[in-house]
Amino acid sequence: MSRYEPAESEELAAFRAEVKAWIATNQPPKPSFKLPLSFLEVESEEQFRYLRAWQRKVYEAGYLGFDVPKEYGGQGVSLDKHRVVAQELARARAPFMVNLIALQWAGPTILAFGTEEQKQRFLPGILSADDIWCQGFSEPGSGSDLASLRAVAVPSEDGYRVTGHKVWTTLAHFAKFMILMARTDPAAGKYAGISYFLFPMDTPGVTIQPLVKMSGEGGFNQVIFDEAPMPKDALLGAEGEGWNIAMATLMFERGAGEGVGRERAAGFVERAGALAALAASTTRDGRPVSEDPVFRDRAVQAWIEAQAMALAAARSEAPALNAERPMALPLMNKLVMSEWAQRLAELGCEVLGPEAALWVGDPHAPDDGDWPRAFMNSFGMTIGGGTSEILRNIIGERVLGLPKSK
Amino acid sequence: MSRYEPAESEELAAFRAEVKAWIATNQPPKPSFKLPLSFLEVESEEQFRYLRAWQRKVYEAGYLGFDVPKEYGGQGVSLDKHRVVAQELARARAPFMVNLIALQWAGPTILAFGTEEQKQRFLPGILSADDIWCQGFSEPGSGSDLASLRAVAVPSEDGYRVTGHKVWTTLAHFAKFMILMARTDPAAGKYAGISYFLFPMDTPGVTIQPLVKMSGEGGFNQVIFDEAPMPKDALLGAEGEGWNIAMATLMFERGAGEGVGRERAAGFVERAGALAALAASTTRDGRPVSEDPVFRDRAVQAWIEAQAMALAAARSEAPALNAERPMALPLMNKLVMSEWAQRLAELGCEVLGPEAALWVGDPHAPDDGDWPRAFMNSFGMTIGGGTSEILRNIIGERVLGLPKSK
Amino acid sequence: MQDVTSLIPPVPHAFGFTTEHALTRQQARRFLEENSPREHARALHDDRLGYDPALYRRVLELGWLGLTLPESYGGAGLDHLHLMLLWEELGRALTPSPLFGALLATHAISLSRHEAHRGRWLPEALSGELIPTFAFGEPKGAWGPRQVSCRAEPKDGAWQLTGVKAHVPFGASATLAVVPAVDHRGEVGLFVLDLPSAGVEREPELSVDSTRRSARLVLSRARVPHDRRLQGDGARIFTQVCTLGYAVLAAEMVGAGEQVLELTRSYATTREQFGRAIGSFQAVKHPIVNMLCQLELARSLSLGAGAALSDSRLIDQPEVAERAARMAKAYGEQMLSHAVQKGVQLHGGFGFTWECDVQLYFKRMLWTRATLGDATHHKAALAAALFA
Amino acid sequence: MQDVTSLIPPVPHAFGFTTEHALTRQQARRFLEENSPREHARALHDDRLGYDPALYRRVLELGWLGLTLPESYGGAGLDHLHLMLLWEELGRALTPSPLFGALLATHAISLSRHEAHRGRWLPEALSGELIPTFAFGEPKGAWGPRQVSCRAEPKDGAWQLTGVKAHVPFGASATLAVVPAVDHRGEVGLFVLDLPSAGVEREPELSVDSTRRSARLVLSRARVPHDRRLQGDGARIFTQVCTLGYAVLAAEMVGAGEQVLELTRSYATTREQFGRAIGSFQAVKHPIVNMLCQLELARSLSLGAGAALSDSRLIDQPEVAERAARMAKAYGEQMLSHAVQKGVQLHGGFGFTWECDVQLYFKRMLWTRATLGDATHHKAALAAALFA
Repeated sequence: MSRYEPAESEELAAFRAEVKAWIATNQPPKPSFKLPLSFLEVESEEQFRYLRAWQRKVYEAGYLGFDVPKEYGGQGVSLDKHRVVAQELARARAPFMVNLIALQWAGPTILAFGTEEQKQRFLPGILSADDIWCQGFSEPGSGSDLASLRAVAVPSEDGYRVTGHKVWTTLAHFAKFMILMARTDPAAGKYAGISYFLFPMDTPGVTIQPLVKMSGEGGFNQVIFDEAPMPKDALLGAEGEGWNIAMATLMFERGAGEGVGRERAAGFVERAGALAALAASTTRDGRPVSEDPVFRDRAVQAWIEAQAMALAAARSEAPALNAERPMALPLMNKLVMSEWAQRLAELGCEVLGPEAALWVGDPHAPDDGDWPRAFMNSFGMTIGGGTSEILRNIIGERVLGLPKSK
Repeated sequence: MSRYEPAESEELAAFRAEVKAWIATNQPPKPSFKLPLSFLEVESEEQFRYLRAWQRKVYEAGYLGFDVPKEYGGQGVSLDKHRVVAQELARARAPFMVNLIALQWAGPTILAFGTEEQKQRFLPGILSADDIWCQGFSEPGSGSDLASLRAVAVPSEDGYRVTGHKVWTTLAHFAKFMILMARTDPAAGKYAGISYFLFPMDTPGVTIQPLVKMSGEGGFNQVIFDEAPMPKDALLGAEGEGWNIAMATLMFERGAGEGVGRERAAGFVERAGALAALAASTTRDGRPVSEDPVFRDRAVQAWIEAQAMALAAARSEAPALNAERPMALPLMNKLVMSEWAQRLAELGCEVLGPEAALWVGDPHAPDDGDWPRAFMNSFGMTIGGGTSEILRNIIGERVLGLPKSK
Repeated sequence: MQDVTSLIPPVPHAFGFTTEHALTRQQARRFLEENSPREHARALHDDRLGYDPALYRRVLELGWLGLTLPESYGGAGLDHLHLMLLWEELGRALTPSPLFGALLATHAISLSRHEAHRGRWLPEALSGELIPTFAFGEPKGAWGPRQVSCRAEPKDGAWQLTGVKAHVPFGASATLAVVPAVDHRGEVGLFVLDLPSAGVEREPELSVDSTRRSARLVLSRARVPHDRRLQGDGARIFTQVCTLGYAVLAAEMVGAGEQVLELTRSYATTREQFGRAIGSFQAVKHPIVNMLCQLELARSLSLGAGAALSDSRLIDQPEVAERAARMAKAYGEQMLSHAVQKGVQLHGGFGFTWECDVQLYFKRMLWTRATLGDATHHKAALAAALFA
Repeated sequence: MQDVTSLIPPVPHAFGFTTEHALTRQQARRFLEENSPREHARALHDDRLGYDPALYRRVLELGWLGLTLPESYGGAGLDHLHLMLLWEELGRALTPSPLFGALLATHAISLSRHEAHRGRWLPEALSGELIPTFAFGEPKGAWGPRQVSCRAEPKDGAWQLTGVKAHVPFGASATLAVVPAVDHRGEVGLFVLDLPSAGVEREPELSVDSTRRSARLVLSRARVPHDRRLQGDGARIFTQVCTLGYAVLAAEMVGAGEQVLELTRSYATTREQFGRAIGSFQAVKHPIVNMLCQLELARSLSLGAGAALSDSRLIDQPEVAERAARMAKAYGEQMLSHAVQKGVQLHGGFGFTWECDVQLYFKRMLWTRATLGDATHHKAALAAALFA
């Protein structure tokens, strides 16, 4: 099998070697406890401490924040280096960055809409993982119909008081701040009355109740606000501009951030490889699964699609290649990737055959039950941050100009 | 491979033997011209004559009309015999019944809603194929939204005068009668103003223009009415009841007629077998396609689904097995079957590989190009008689009680 | 050309459904609604045993284990359509119980040519004196008569079993296991092993579906008296046990699919977004309709498998019923996999919580797909018939 | 573990897209919009030749056949990203022309080690003096270097070709064919055959896609002078020709998919039912969005194949570009098959008429799937790399 080694600039190749070596030396050993598969399921204090320490270490080594200018604690923007670090971390199967909501959603939003003071104040703590962030958008009655949210921020003498109920709040139990959507003008229209806040969580009037996922894991919560005070400068942008800012956050969440697509897609190609490896080491009907043509066909399908996503991410870098529909790739990213990841996880379970009946913690469960666990958790991605159904509406209307669904 | 021979009553077994023998003697030789794949594409006079003669012959032999009482020209109702005839005709690959719109849609509707005089008058000619029927429901602006139709039947001294425009009118160019939906009371509501007629086609003011299908075949038309006269007794049921009667016709069209499901599904099992045979006789990449596990997997899938449809048809006969959702099977019949047939035809094309590029008439085209032709024509079934999309609405609302789509 | 229609039996008119069948179904549904609501399954999630022995005794009193077994052994002597209807209800209720393993074990015993075997163990299993199970699986994904690596050696007038059995249903609490093993002549035998027993270590497994407990049995020269090997062709009996397993799992999946459809239908009818019930959106409505269509086809195949299993004309052609049962299991899995995934998805944020009942069926789907062969496996086996 | 990321090359930043590429695309689109609207393809449906020679000459003048060939032979010496962009436009316009066969043939000739071959036939093909084609297929579904059964025997200082070539693009009107045949040593050679020629019978085929004519060449000791066998490893050249074929067909399918998307989008925006544009129904909107997503992924793969074909670092590893091209063809087919089927369906009654343009792309899809291997074929080939 002929292999292809990418030719990189000398500088980048040297940087890659440096990163690789650093990871080899500094990657923490597997802990004695079970780690979550993603930032969405960080549940226990010990998981959190382990992951926070790792992010801090990567940051302190100078490998985090190549998408953030130096004046805000970043490394200065270099998407190439950003990509190299992401690739090498993925290849080493190093732990993920726990403060992802801050790094990929809240941070870019603050960078785009924050005052100079807000950027100075919030961005460094995001990179170092000193300040963990969570997201307060969804409410029990406002999921897909986000703009129907009812939480209110009522002006008070020294700021606002927040009353309301948020759900599916990942990392709320460890978060110092929340990006919060709340209504400042209930009399204004559905959208116009919404404002966007950088809400400090260590304040009275906030109750955090953990929720449990179908996999039995925690990591998300409901957060109830009862006249919780918030300073004036928690406001991001102007009052009443919250909907537009939130849409920007959702774009980042859905993978429109520069380089995010390439980073994620590179991980997908790796995962297609992991599936192939799993098949080679798993027996069914007395043969390696990797010899079964029906499975091979499906694994190759996943590989092709992963490759297509990686190439699509590269295409995003060439505006002229997307001039006719510039929003197509950014908006379809999350939809396509989350559904792919779901199929891949299911395919992993199918590879395992009888062994897929063994759950996390069983000593004989392949990969410690991570395949069925990943399959269950995959629904967090096809539902959270806009369901696949809602995304199809958005793409149909905003990218293709199809008439609004009534 | 062990085979299973169904044990039948002696009477039925004898009948089967008789039918089989009759077919063997009487089945007409393949004509020199190309026959259509279904009644939907009967285009030329020679095709029509050949097919009409065959239906008449079957009728005169006493093998048609086991679902019609004797007093209306039928054989007296015997669903078992009906099924036996259908099975044996399918096995012998005998030509189809050309007057299908009349036999399966118009006939049962007349039987259910007609006056005694209408039944006496119309049913015998349907069975003998003396009277060919077509259906005038759809209009250019009223496809899925059938109830928005605009054709009008205005009362005149001796009946009505029809003005309007119908499309996709299969067999109109050979038809003596049309089941026609037209508005008798434009002032009444969308549904209440519609009446149902048994319209005689040999009348002035009717213009028939042939349409061409994507396969290049004809068989359907548009029919334009310009104050075309129609007698009073062309009305079926009462004025304003047309919508309900039309819904009954559509139920028959979609396969809810007694025995129709079993008959069609039995044909599907045969077609899954034909696909398997095709694969066994086709080579790809130097091997019989039937040895390719990926194809085998897909062919077996089609076989299982055909078997499931056949069993579902049998279940339809046991009301107690469907008590909770009596309308589920009748309403899903056409949806499931038409989509299955489409996939099967596409699968046939895929089996053919490079040879699928050869079209009807090429001397080397396998099965004379019938696979790509069947694939193209299959859209007539997923669109005509209610698109798959409309059927999913109907099933969701009428069977599952889901709220109406707005 | 392959005459495909003769590979699978046509069913009798209206499936031969009688008022007796309606009674079986009604009795099962009522009993389970009253005694095994879904909270029952949830309550046993952390239970050591994983089922309620008192409920299991009542189930035995209702005759559900012996439904198709001869009356002479305490069975009800009914046809397999009854069995399919019962297991559909069990699948809907998700009732945790050792019934599945016990059904396979008693079916194996009922096929033994030795009257003493049947006469002894069947009444004991049907009365609950014994809780039997069947060890169809081994590690590394092996299961079924062609993948037995456990060995049975004759020693001092008894058999000594050595090997590992995996995924044994309720194997940690069962009191008897029918254990397939290859003897010194290379033939598969079915050995009736008391549990616990010297030379048998039982390691409870952590199952993805807590309502379906399982265990690993590590056998080290476990002793089985000579007269406790079932009489007859062990591989053939094993095959027939698997066929029954495919069929009841198919029926269970139909029941599970029915319940997921109902949960999702009901949520879509009541949950509002954008000022209207979400079920009015085609993006929600149409997938639910697809669930329904697949469900009704799966049910038809499941009932068809029941009819084939009881068809007396097929008594010497067990492979015909096997084909029908494989079809039902293969398609049932595809149906249920689609149903639970759409079920979770269409419940939105609530859908992937512990609280939403769809997850219980999601896990049952994963367990069932993993057990006795998945759709790909069965389709490959069916291809051998279609392309013979 | 298999290091999958190294099996396919990463692409350069922004695909190395330049203003020159933008120009190629713009020029092609404008020219085809003006000179090859879809009525052009329709008008040629019953034409004997199946293409417009005047238009083909203009296409040659624009340099489209020699886009990637060296300037010394009259080519433009551009990279393969240009080629992909051009063929996407050709696929959108459905332009009937012998360009596809000519491209494969000239590519084969350009790979001959014999300068005289290149220097003679390439300029003649690029100027239109010759209309070359490539005979990749044979009857019974055979195609490609491993399935050549046509024989080449040396006789009197020449080669005698015997066998049947099927599906030869525009084979009835081409004036030169590159014909693979197995020689007396069992090696695949590529023979340059004048058309018409003694010993060659040409039977026009009826193609499912009237814009892609084809013919069967029946060779009975057809004579090819000794010096008209391309120099080099014939099987290897044939393989590389196929790779180029996968890539341009993939690009074509992207263009076709783009047009089907636009036709369907536009119809859904204007056609009203129930008092509103049908595109506002999710049952219509969401499939169109799925078309878009698949189209953008297919386009990414197609451009990726173009980048790989021109990657100078891969010059000695043609199998890397081959993999990229196979991926593009496999996925492109799936995309287009979905697009044309949904395209017909969502156009309703109008959709299955001759009048609706979607049918033209439907037929192109059937032809393209049938040509140079379908998705299942290419995935099986890719599996050999993934599971190496």
